[in-house]
Amino acid sequence: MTTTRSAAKTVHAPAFTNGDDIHIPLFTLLKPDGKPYAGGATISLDEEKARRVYRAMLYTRILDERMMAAQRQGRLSFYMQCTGEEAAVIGSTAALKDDDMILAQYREQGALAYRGFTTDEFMDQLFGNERDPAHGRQMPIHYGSRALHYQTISSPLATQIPQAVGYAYGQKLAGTGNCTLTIFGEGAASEGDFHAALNMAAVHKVPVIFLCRNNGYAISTPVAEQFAGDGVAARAFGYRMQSIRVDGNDILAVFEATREARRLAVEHNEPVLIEAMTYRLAAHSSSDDPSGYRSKKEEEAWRKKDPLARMQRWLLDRGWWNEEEERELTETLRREVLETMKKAEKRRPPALGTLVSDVYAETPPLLAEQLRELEAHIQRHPDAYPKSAPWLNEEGGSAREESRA
Amino acid sequence: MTTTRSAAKTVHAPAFTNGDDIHIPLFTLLKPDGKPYAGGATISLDEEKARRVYRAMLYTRILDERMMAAQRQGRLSFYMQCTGEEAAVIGSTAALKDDDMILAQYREQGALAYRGFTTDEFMDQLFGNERDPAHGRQMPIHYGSRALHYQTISSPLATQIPQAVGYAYGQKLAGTGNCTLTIFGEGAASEGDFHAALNMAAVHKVPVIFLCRNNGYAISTPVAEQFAGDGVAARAFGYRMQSIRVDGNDILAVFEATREARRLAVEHNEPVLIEAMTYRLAAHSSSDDPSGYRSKKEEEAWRKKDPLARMQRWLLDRGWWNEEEERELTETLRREVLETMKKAEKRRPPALGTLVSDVYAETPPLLAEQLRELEAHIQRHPDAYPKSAPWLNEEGGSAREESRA
Amino acid sequence: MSRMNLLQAVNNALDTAMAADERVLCFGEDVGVFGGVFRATSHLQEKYGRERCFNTPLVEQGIVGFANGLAAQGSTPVAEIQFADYIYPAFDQIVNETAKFRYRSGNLFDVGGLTIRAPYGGGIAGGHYHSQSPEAYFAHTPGLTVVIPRNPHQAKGLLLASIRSPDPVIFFEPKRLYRASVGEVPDEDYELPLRQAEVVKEGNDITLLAWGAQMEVIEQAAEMAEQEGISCELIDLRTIVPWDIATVTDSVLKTGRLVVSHEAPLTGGFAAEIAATVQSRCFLYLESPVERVTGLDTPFPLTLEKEYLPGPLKVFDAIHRSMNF
Amino acid sequence: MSRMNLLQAVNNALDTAMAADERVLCFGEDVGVFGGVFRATSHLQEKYGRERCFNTPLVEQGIVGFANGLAAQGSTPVAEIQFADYIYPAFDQIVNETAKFRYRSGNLFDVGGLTIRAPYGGGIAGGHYHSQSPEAYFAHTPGLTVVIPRNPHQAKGLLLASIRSPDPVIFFEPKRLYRASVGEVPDEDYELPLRQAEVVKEGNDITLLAWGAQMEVIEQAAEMAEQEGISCELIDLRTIVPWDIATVTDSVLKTGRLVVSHEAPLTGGFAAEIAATVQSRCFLYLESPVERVTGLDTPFPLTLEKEYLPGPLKVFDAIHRSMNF
Ligand SMILES: Cc1ncc(C[n+]2csc(CCOP(=O)(O)OP(=O)(O)O)c2C)c(N)n1
Ligand SMILES: Cc1ncc(C[n+]2csc(CCOP(=O)(O)OP(=O)(O)O)c2C)c(N)n1
Ligand SMILES: [Mg+2]
Ligand SMILES: [Mg+2]
Repeated sequence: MTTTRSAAKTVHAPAFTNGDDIHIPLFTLLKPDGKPYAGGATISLDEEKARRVYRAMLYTRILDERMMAAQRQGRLSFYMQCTGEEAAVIGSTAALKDDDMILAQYREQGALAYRGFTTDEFMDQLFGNERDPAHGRQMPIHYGSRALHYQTISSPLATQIPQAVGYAYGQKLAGTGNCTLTIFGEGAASEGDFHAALNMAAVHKVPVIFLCRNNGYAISTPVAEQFAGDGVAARAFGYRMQSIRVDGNDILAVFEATREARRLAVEHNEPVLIEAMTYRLAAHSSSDDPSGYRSKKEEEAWRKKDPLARMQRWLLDRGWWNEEEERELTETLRREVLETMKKAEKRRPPALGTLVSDVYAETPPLLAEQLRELEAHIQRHPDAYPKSAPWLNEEGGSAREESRA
Repeated sequence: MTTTRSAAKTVHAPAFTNGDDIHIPLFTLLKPDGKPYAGGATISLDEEKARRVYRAMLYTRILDERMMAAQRQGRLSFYMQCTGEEAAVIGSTAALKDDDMILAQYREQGALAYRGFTTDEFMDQLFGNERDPAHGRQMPIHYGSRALHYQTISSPLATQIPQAVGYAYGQKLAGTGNCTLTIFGEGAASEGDFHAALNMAAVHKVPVIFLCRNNGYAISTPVAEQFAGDGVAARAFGYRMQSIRVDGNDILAVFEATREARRLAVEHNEPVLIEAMTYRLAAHSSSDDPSGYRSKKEEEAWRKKDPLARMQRWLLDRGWWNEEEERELTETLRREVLETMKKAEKRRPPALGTLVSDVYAETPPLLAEQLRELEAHIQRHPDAYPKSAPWLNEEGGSAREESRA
Repeated sequence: MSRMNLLQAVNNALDTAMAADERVLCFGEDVGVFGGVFRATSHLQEKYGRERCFNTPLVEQGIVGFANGLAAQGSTPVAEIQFADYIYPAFDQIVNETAKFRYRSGNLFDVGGLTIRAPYGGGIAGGHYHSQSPEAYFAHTPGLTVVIPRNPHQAKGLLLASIRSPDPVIFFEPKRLYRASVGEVPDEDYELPLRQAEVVKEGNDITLLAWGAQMEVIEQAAEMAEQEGISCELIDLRTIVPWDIATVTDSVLKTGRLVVSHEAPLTGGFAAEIAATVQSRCFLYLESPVERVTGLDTPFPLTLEKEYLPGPLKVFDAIHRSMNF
Repeated sequence: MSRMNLLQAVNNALDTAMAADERVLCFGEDVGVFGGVFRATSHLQEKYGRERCFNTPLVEQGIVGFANGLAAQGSTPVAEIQFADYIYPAFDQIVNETAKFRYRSGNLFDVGGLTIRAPYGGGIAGGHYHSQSPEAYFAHTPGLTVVIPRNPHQAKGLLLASIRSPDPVIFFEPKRLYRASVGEVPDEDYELPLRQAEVVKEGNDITLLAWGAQMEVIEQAAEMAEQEGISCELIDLRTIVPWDIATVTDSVLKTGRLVVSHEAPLTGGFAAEIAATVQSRCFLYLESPVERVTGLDTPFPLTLEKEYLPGPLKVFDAIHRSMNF
């Protein structure tokens, strides 16, 4: 029985090492000016997919701008931007099959945009109205889509990482040739669940891709106070897991790395850790003001590395995109987002019955009773409950929800 | 802002690595036959300390044999042996200052033996009698000693690892030049608390030594099902932490490695991870039977690497020990353990009041009331409570405990 | 019918579930080759292979996180936590994830397939960390179902029902009864209803309510009381949440008296919920206050375990208090 | 005296504690330079240096584990958990370690110096994961003290008392009041007693009991009731455990009626413990059942938050139910 691979080699002086001699290079294909590096790997992103990717990136950028503005106008309670990280999120998603499962953190709306989440779907969730499939139960940006193989976001950090391992284990047994991608921040990677997940994935050999968006900050906490190690990629050695560090603002590098990771995962059941080096260009969320903890100068430096601009230049160079298309699409999307938002914010709130449905597959008597009492209470004080009272009588109370179930 | 050390170096092809090219050597000084390797590091263990170490190793071995026998005879409810791992535990403890703090897992009674925990103290805890400072509240082997700077054992695995980091942080601020040693199994290193602890220690630069006893098993689970990586030492790279792998059955290697680790910790506030390669020669605990999950052959192979025998040969060779001393000490210790046990098992159980003291610094009224009701209840049914009823009247009920407080 | 102990009944239920549905998987610390430290998963790896019954690394938060993901994927994971005392590292995965999975997604995703098994409870000289009864923590968490069997017949029928329930279930097994409780168990596949309390014995003067290993205790107390002519109605709650209020209140409306007993500490234990509900729903019918006979408000002790535990005599005393109020 | 909001009072208490004793340390996610996402630790790093006020990596189990160790060493850590909803990854460190540290060692070691602060509660459009009130989980854990202030004056006095208490304290701050609750706060160092409820207003007909942000709610309900001539006695529990049973039962013995309100779900919430205890100790004096006005047995919702929450009108209705029973 050997308990380690390298225990055989012995030394007779106490030599400590902290791994400083291990160097993890940064994989990149596109220069900041959008030109590919000479002698780089073959680029397998074809025109159709490239346009789909770019469209999703642009969509995400526009959505984020509009919705942050809406939040500032007080129309929306909360928002989080993907800005600056579109390549990491969308490039990796594009390298998957569309029915591979994604378990993301919260800043990955680009993945949904790429897969075809409609503006209506975004808006209904953001406004928590009666068309939101989750019935306005969660804060804005907690999207989910069964049809698009994207698990509903949950706020507690890192919980999705071991879940992704379990999901992928199920996929492996099912034998459909699918894999799971889980995306998380470098801050979330400090949680115990991260360690649990990577270790289990390596031991049980599951087709999972761990994509860490190392964007420099966890809210206000810079990476230097998050870990002392060489980023997150270096942790893979501890689990004997394949890993790679990529320029997260380089759409081609992210795409190629994830493509290869997917091959390792699906063909060899090798879990893979990808660390995408990027930057959160916006505030952490609409509740945050980064001026308290980082400099404009630093932000500016990263703004120059904008992944969207870089991809655009590459596309333009190839003749796969032109300025006219850019203008038109930008305008169309802006209008679409704005108009859809206007409709969504006016839609009714979810029916009262949705307060208690889905807690269990079948609502227990006590909870049903709580709903009935609540209805009676609201009927006694209709003015105090403008969101639910108006619909109660009209629709026969909880009947409205029950008819859904 | 750079978010990693090595991000500067770039490559243009997706190169994955799992760290297989990193080799962690095994540090060893003593050959299995007790002869030092030629050209090995200087041995700094002097005669006095060497004898103290060996005495503690022998004591631990004898204690374990006797107590396991007692458990088999039904005199003790539960027991866990250190057998096979005495060098890892005692060698590391010996390299500390005696007032450095130790937070151990449960299989480290050797550390206490080395520091001078008396046989009475061992027995009073094992039998949970009225002299046990923890009042028979915990299962056997959950020792603790304030005087000997050894935190009371708690069964939940790995919880002590981040605690050790906090303890060491406090030591650093206090500036006494002390450090903290935390010892745990390779199984416990899978817990989230391990990751939390190593990361925090590296970020906050605290004088803590993490000593992992990699003894091949976590109960029945072999290391191959515990992790896929190169042991536990390899994880240190992910935190940029100094680490070393030592032959855990080689007292000199463990001692020298820990000595150097302590220097790094105390002089440079560098946390260190030591992986001691060893083997749990006995069953996991008195409740376990390893024949269900490992072979006699494997056990035999490791029995030949017995750390006690190896140290003994080295001592004999140096003339620091002789067979006569061995015989005498063995006999003395056996007798001491046996006689002390006989006294301890006859001692009274803890006073009833100890059931409720120490939950809070000052017992809240409701809890005091619960004790009074319990006393009244026991007085109504004295025959049903042979452990507490006899003393209740004699000693004025809870007064006995209150007078302690 | 076969005679078996509670542990064998659990094993039999797992075997039955795995044989009936290949999506059922069993895993946890030491559950593979070894069959679990108590041997609840004995021979399952042999029979169903390493892919369906396996050891996990030693990390409860990972086990439950993994199980949540597997359940979301459509598998039917039965995860073992070696002792209920060690379920807390997984508390976040259970309380923030498992419990809210369906609700937060509007039923787009659910982990209804998940069952978490864990031996729980005292009486085996286990001290703080091998004796706890943490059911009340989970009972305060909407979305969870908590089930506790009292004997081998229940263990099999309730575990099978739990595994197949469309909701995630935490299944606590009274480890003190693993070998001590022996009885006839049908060989075939059967389920006992969740969310239903069982009236184990009818009576008129007082209702005694408990679950799991504590059922034996109230049965013994009832015997003592019957000798004094006090007729006891005995109820086994079986499902702690969502609990069967109607069966309990119906009984109390009849008897006018209630004693609830559990091993967990008094303050915030599930008996509090029962007492609060019963005083509200049976106010005019209660002849005396609802009595709670529970562990003390302390960690679980060792040497004085018997003193700590709510044994038959303590329940008997409570019956007296209730009858003579 | 200075006029400040609850957040400033917390900050002031931390400042006071750190100035008075150099063993006091404040840390957690984003508490360093940034001063915490709510700014409860603003300027503390500037004033006391990076060694005494600092960011931690994002790992709650590590934060509390580290804090346990620091407290055992003799320091006085005040650890922040960014939201009470994220305290669960630390549940094991709190429930199995913090709570049992002194007991299991027979007072050889203790973590009495530890205080864990966390913003809690709803009313800020936070949905499932920024609104929870988890006090009942901890209230079922002997060894823990749980304290909740209702206004700036209390926040400072109770937090200082918590930091200096010989027992570990979980201090939940009602985040809805962080800026909304403003009042006069003494500039000097002072402590308010732990384990003591406060009778905020005397009354004769009915007792209303709550804590934290819910105090405002019962006050509003009381005003409505008073307009109908119902005289309400208002009690702020302040320390959830160990709780002040005597103050509560004294009041109920006088009024004969009790309404308890909290935001957490009904089942297994701390109101259950209060109702269970009161029905037992005031049985013959109760004119009507103890009423519980609480959150629903669901995860915390978003759009229909108002419908979920136990607002003044719900308490008012409960007062009516109780008076007209
Ligand atoms: C368990 C948990 N702890 C704390 C938080 C609060 N929180 C939300 S986001 C965040 C920072 C996350 O940083 P990172 O993982 O790097 O992701 P990024 O925001 O940079 O994309 C924190 C601390 C949370 N949501 N969950
Ligand atoms: C949190 C937790 N989970 C599970 C257990 C049960 N348990 C006790 S010892 C053990 C194995 C530990 O193995 P390892 O850390 O390698 O230490 P060793 O026994 O080999 O010294 C397990 C699973 C526990 N005590 N705590
Ligand atoms: Mg980040
Ligand atoms: Mg081991």
